[in-house]
Amino acid sequence: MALDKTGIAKRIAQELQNGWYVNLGIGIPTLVANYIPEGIDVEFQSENGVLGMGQFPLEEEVDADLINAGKQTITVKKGASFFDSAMSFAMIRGQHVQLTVLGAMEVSQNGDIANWKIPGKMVKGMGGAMDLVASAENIIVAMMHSNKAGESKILKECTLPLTGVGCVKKVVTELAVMEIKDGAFHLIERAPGVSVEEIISKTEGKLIVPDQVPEMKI
Amino acid sequence: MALDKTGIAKRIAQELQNGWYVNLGIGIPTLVANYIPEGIDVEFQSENGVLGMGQFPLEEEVDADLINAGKQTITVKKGASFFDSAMSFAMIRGQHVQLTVLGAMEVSQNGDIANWKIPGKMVKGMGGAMDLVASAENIIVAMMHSNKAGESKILKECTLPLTGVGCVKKVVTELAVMEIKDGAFHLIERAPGVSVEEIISKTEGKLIVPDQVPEMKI
Amino acid sequence: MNKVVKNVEEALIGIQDGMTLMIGGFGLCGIPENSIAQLVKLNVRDLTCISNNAGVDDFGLGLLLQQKQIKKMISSYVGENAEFERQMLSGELIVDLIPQGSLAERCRAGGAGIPAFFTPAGYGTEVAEGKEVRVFNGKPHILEEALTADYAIVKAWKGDTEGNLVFKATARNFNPMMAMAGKITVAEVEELVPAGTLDPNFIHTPGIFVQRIFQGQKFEKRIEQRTTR
Amino acid sequence: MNKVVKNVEEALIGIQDGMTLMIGGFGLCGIPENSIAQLVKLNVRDLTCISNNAGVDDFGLGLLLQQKQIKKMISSYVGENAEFERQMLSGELIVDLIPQGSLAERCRAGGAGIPAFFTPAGYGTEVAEGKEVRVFNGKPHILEEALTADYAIVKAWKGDTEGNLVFKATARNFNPMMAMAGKITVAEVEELVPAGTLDPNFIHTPGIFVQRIFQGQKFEKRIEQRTTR
Repeated sequence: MALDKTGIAKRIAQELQNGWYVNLGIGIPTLVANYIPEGIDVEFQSENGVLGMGQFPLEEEVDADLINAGKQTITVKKGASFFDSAMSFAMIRGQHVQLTVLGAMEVSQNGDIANWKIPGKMVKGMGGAMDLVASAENIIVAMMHSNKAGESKILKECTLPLTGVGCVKKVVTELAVMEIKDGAFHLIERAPGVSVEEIISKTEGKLIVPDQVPEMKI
Repeated sequence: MALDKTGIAKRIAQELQNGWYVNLGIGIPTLVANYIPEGIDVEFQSENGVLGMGQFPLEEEVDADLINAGKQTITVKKGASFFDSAMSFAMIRGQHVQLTVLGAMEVSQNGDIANWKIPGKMVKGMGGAMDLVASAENIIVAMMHSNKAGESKILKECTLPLTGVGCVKKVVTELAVMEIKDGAFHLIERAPGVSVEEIISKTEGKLIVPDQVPEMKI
Repeated sequence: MNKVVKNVEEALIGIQDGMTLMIGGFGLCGIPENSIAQLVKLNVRDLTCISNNAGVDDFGLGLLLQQKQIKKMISSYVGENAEFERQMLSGELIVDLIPQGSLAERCRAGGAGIPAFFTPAGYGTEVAEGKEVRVFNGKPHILEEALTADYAIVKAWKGDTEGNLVFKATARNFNPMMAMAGKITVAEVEELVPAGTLDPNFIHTPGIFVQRIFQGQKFEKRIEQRTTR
Repeated sequence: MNKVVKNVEEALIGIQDGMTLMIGGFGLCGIPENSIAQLVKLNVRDLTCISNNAGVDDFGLGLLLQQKQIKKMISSYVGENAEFERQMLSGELIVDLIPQGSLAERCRAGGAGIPAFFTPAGYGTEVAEGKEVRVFNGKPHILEEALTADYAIVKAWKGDTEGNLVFKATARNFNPMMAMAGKITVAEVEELVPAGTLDPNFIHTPGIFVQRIFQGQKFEKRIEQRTTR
């Protein structure tokens, strides 16, 4: 059965490694923080200027001066730090953040990502996404395999304006975990009960399928 | 009579304008801080990372962690701030410091300055001087008119490796105050009792001498 | 050096039609509320505003958009504002969208006398159009130029009479870099204290960058996404 | 994330002959004394040291020069050190002199993922030799590239177990930028405190930049120019 958003977040959380600083985008990526594996110590950075984000505040803890990049009120853990936007992106651009997880509207088989603009329609802007994807060593995209019209978002080439080129290393959808390398998606896991055939049929980009495709363990 | 170092510092202090942030180099320039005119409020920046320098400390106030760019122990005034070297030179390069006063080994008639190196002999390095001279809108050089061998240091062209090109606006020596513009030194004041002839004879660079050359008022 | 002005009216003297303004804040967090209200009152027009976001419809820079005072916005993210989207799609408003890190760094560069720098952000995207590309360490980068403004208007938590500023939590965001990049920098603060009150070790923005400072009359501090557990 | 190591021995594990090290401090102010002493003990050689100054004959980096452990110095000012001058003039030591502001900015750039930037400093001088010149706003600038190091070794006043650092007065100087630019950054601190002790609003160097932290055993804090009134 295809994963729900929580399932995608749980699967991505398995990628976390001890000692990593991690930037989580808005939406599904934010949920990853709820499923940090036992024994793994990571710190969350938010590009508006905080390191060491904690959980959401209790009602009485809410502070208008303390938000994340999604403009949600947050708290911080012991050992947190605040800094300005130039310092924040120095961390990101300088590759001090080991993992970036973000959503996407389209991903292509050479690792291009489009997630900021639909010409003539949606013009919200890229925020920090272009800096993040151009800089991070590890970028995992959390997304749905297809759009509402049923068209694949796992493509040969992106059709929307790009956010970054050749940067996505891994994609986790409701159906599959795929690595991107050598100009192709490599299927490495499928969602529990989802068939390889379904993934193939919903993937427009070049998909390399090994003999054995294990099910994700969520 | 030619000025002594104190006299040069006093004359330069007359150039200070209310509200200016000022960077003083090592040597004579440092003395300028002792002669701030009545009613003039200036702040001193030192490029190692302090704004709002005060006087030298009392013996019991000495703090190894609090020095100026000449490595001398200092104190700070109320409203001072400390910052790192990148921020310090952001202030300087960004022209937030209104006046730089520094010494020189040679100055040329187009405003070039040499003060950091004597090839094969003195190789101390430029420190912050190259950033300061390349950036400051107002640069006043405090120097002696001639070297120990009696040769003019107010030149057509510098002979030593340059610190900066076309940047010096004003020179104050023991003999004269000169403005540099249009490729020439313009004599605007002479030291008390010093003749225009003496200044002319000791100036190798092109010197424009007006009909009247008032004496400095120290 | 005393930088104190009496009030927001005095703080914004000299702002005219057609000027370029930097406005601090991220979303509605750390924005100079009192100054924005005064800009609405002054009704200065044809402004170019450099600000990470454009506020919401009825708060922050949205207030200037409502009055059509803004000719051009230079921002990284402008969602959350329907009027903005309408003006942009209709062509009434010129919008220059910039990656957030490049925006921050371009402001800092403007204040720091660095006219241009290379960054990987935006390479291969429409942000890179017309910009020089150069490869460093095997990776393509684009050349981005510094930004400056006629006025930078920032909001701080505490400030002293010399213009030294301290920010609180994530309300710091773009304020320090913009403070560096204004020809005239105006700081509105929640609390104005005498020089010597703030610890010189812990000043976020040294007073050298601030020309005018005043204590804001009222801070609503609206929250965009009140999220609790 | 716990960054604490037991002592200076553990902190400098992995430093080898031929490596590039950044060493914080300005003159003898804010230098990592304990680490420098350990480098002498380790007797690693052929080092490239990036440091604003080269210490004095018998303190700071002068100790490494005495033992001829340094192959190349990248600095802005190297007076106050006769052995340095001797080695440089004799050609034993390679010296790359850089304007102080460019040195600071190049370290910051190295840490911030900015491979190169334009600065006016050094234009028309021998510093500009071989460097690209470009005019911005009518003023010529030169292109300077980022600096990074295998290890950056910095000294802070206080630090916590997460690697967050706070510096005192002008002992801050180059330490924060160098902390950003090290592949591995080692911080020696006067006082090591538990996470949560330092105010998150007033951290100079966030712990993300620091891989190893320890409390230095002894700080002599020698003064170069004791000047009193």
